[in-house]
Amino acid sequence: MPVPYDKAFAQKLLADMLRIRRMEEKCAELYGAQKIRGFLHLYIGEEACAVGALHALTADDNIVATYREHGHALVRGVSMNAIMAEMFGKRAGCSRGRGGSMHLFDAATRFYGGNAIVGGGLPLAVGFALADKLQGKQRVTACFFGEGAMAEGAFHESMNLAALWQLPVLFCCENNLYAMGTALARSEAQTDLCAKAASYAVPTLKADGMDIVAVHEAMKLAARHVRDGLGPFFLELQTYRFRAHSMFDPELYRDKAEVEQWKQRGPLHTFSARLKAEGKLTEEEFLALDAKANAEVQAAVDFAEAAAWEPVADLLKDVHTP
Amino acid sequence: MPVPYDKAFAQKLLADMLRIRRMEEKCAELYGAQKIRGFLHLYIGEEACAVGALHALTADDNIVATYREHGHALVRGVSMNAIMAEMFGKRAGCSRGRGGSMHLFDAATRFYGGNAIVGGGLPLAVGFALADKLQGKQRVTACFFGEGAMAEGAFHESMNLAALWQLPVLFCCENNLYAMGTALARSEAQTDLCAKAASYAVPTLKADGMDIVAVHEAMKLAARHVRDGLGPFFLELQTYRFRAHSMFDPELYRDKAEVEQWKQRGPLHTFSARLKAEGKLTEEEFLALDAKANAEVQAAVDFAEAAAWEPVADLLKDVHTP
Amino acid sequence: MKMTYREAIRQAMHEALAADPRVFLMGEDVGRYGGTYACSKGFLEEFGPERIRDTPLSELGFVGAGIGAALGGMRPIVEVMTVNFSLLALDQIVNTAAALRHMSGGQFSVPLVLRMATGAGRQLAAQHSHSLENWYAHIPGIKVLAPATIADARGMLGPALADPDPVVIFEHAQLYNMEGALPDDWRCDITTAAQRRAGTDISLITYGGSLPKTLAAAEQLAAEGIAAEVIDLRVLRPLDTDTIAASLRKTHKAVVVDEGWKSGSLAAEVMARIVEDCFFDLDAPVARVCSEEVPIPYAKHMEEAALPQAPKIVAAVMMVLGK
Amino acid sequence: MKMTYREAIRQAMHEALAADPRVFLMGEDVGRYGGTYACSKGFLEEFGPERIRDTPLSELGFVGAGIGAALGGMRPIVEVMTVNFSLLALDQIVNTAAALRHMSGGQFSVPLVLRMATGAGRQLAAQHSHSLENWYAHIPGIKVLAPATIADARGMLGPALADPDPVVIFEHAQLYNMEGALPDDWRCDITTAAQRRAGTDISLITYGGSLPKTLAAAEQLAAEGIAAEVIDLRVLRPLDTDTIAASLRKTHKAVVVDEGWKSGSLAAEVMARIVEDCFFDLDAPVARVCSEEVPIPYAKHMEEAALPQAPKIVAAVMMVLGK
Ligand SMILES: Cc1ncc(C[n+]2csc(CCOP(=O)(O)OP(=O)(O)O)c2C)c(N)n1
Ligand SMILES: Cc1ncc(C[n+]2csc(CCOP(=O)(O)OP(=O)(O)O)c2C)c(N)n1
Ligand SMILES: [Mg+2]
Ligand SMILES: [Mg+2]
Repeated sequence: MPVPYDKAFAQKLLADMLRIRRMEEKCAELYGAQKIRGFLHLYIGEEACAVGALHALTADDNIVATYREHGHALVRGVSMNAIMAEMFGKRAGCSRGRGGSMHLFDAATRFYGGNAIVGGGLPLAVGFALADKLQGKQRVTACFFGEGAMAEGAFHESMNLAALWQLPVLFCCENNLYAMGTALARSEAQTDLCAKAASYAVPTLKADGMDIVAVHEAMKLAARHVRDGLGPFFLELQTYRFRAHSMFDPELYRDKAEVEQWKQRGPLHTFSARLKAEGKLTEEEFLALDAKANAEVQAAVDFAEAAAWEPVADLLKDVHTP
Repeated sequence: MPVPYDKAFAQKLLADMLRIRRMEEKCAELYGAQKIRGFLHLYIGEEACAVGALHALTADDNIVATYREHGHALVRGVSMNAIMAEMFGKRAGCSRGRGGSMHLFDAATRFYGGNAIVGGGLPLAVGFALADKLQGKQRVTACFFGEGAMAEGAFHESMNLAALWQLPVLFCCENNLYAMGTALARSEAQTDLCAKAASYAVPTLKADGMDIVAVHEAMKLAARHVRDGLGPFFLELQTYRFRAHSMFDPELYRDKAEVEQWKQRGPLHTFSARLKAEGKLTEEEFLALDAKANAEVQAAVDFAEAAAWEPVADLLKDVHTP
Repeated sequence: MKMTYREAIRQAMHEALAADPRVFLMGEDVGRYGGTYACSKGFLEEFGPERIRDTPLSELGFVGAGIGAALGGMRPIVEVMTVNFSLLALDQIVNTAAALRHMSGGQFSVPLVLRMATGAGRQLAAQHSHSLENWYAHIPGIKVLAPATIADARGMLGPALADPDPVVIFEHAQLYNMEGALPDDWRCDITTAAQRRAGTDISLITYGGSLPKTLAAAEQLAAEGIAAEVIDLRVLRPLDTDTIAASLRKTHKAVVVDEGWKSGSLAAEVMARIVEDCFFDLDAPVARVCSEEVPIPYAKHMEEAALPQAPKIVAAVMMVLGK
Repeated sequence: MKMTYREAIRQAMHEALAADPRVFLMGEDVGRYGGTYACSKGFLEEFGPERIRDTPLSELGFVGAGIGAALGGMRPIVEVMTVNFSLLALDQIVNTAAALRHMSGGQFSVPLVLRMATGAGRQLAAQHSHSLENWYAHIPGIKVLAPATIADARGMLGPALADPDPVVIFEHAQLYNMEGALPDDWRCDITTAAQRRAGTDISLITYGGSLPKTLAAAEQLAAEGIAAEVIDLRVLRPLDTDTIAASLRKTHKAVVVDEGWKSGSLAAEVMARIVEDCFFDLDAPVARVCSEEVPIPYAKHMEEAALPQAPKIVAAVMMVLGK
């Protein structure tokens, strides 16, 4: 199937995936250099999910994500400068350095985190949707979470509430087959996640999370359903993380060969190959996009480096609303 | 369908239902007289469930129940004296007066409560079954809970663990259509509870909880499955409570007519009518069973009345194992 | 006007629901059942099922949904039937409601009001008799209230809803039937402790369900010529240390009464504050009357023995006074 | 023999698993991943997946399953990755594990060991940096341990498993890499506090991850001629008040150091015990150094400012000593 987008949009999707990839590669490097600390969960390999999905939403929609959310924040429109500064712990960070990698937040783009308790974002998303329903707003709340979260009670309670009250929540499961070192089959009795979700009387759809076109089309469909007031929707994106769970993970639980196999399906090179084959991208254009991404990354690092630390005297600020 | 049991067993089932009924009627009276305090959740109307189900188990099986567990305790073999004394708060009570109506426990009959947090017994049941599996024991752990509990995260996590690890748990849902004042359709997006349970890849069965034969046969089948090492099983018993949720409930949420309709299907009179029609019970026999039940109740009340209070000096006893 | 504590709570909610369309009430059996403690009886008929929202048994889920709804522009009152069941929702309260503003660098406030019944005394046994106020009072980012009078039951909800941050209100289950006069000036702050009885010989510091017991003890002490001052903390987080200190500077002695289990109790925190702020004002060690360290037993005499009671308070005062 | 705290934990678990077939380890990523903190690396291969049991993300479920398994004749070690996630399991811990023996009238004991990492200091921000030891220390029916040395990391698990009742072990996340000598006599009780440094001028009372900071402060104080005694509580419930009191009777002054947030901290409880038991021995108000009342921030300098540190301890000592 040819890519059903014009050149400009197709290249936009590719560019966003590149921006995430280059940003995170740099983050990994900066982690080694101890510029970034704490937990750092890279999204490398999964870029098609956030990019394909978020481009199917409008600026007025709500986004709730996890600790593996750099990509989502960036595509949503949080500036790379603010993200990088956050990871550096600087005051110019999108959470003023209070949150770090796991807690990116941005009111302007309705980006509600950055939630580091697995499953913790789901009840929140239900609440956003409830508020919208009560206020008669036609907004979608998209909630991203990993397949590991589906074993948590929070998933169950949230799905049921959303379905029972027919709330406009788009549950978007990024199934990368592992929760830290725990493979899906060792965490779920029912490994068909859509079958599991369907038991809440919610419509479901699976899509190939390595294929940005599949993701984007599925997400458009899901978002339309939710926006039309037809109740919640469950979308499973089948994907894979190429890197370790976090920077502490020795990756004892999976074969290098398995990782290599998935890398063959890497969203960046498969999509750019497709675009090239269809005449929607030249090698020069690709290199230009990549250079632009790298330049953005370098600028963000420079920005973060130069940014000021918050004074210690402000420690107790924002525990409460002034 | 004729009752597939010989006269002795059929009458035993009837007798046990009568014992529960008479005991609980007396409890309601004693609550009015302030002999019993705290919460008192009557099982009246649901007797076929506990009696039919527990007679399908062996003495070596484990039972985990809820706060609506007087009937289960009694049929399991806890003496009515000990139950009544418990409700009086006396030292001779099956939980030494520490537990009351909601916390009947009995080590001798492997009766593990008496759990007053909705859904709280389910993880416990999973643990018993895990211990049995690890120790190579062919035991069934039967866990009773209401349909309201199925909305709790604890239900979800427990079903998944039991199914994932193929543990010998018999999940027995007593679906009496209400959780306090909340009707099933206002608590579950999916009101077909078996469909819900099936999403954990667990076999399921529904039975008419007002028909003791249906309950007993279904439970035998379920118990056999679990005992044979085929993993967990989910059994739904469709029933109804004739009384208020607890002694504080003004019952604003349901029609008197609905209650009256269900009473037509009351397990005591329908089963005794059937037995009479089949020549397995005479009116005299019924009256004798009833008289026996009433005598047992009276003896239990006398026992509880006469029993001693635990001395206050023992207050701190059994916080820890000596 | 005479009314019950329950009725005061009900009126406060009614006023809020009538005044502000952003306010809604959500929780188990708040609607058709009329509220476990009948605090919302008749609301469903008046405000409809969207605003008086019965929830399934899903404490974690609906408390989290309350947080999300608060972020989304509403002013939810979430009723967690009792503190006992709130254990299931603590993650959302601690890790989201309380932390969100800070961890987002001040971008989001969570104007959520959580109400729950607390405490023992009704023979509900170990799983239904918790007093975990001090757990909540430990969490930065939330405020914790304990109305112990008709006026506070009536008055605290308004400022709690007006507060841009999460507020937890503990209603002691034994107080719902308490009857008393609602003063004309029931409007109140949610920042200060209150002197409920003036005295010069010793300060009795308490809150919530223990206030009536403490006042009873003060009455008995008065009969023996001992003038006890009674301080009702009212606000458990942040603690109004000034009011405590002012009392101590007058009496130089104190007994703290708290239904929480002794170890790790809020009483300990009050004692620590006294040591920090008024050590040199003290004429005697501060004592505390708390629950015994035992899961609350069902039997009436045992439950009574486990909880703070007026005679125990009187005895503690006598001990502190060396009598 | 020199080893890390992590290795000491590992050896203790290894010994238990090898010695008793009833012992098994269960938790998120204890098996194939090797343990989040690598405390069970290699165990899966050695003991197999039945006894080294990876669980799904279901804290409430698998903690409850651990309780059931304990009742069913096993001796489970349940690892809840960190105290932060244990919030999801508190209901099972409080309402079942801790209460069951009492509410069944003494029929059932729950021989469960719960291990979890605790504490901040690694820039993990608000949701991953809790120190809720005092919440646990508030619950009758459980015992709470905080190994702060290599010896205790090695020695506490044995008696915890031998205990017929639930025992919660807090391992401070910043200690896992700590290296030190394992003494020959690493076997220990789980009932007493320990003097980690003798001194006569002031008692510094602490536990867990704050012990190294407190010892560092004592070292600095020594350089200024102040002899601080350092008491490691070790057992947070029940508190060994005797050891605290013995120290106070010698030094007459104390500073309590506790990574918990100040209000409602374990430090407050220690202060209350001192007031109750040693008031007349005190020469000065007891002070405490706790975490600031703020969700722990990510940025390193802010996190450091939020937590107890040796200079703050030294400053508190100086204040108490009036210097
Ligand atoms: C409640 C809770 N338990 C445990 C953890 C530790 N933890 C962080 S990420 C993770 C795995 C989550 O897997 P999944 O949901 O599949 O998301 P992924 O990391 O694969 O994107 C675990 C166990 C946590 N953060 N929260
Ligand atoms: C976690 C929790 N939340 C709320 C309650 C209060 N409560 C007690 S029973 C009950 C209804 C339970 O309904 P169901 O599970 O259907 O059992 P039934 O009472 O109908 O037998 C509720 C809400 C509780 N005990 N535990
Ligand atoms: Mg995953
Ligand atoms: Mg029910």
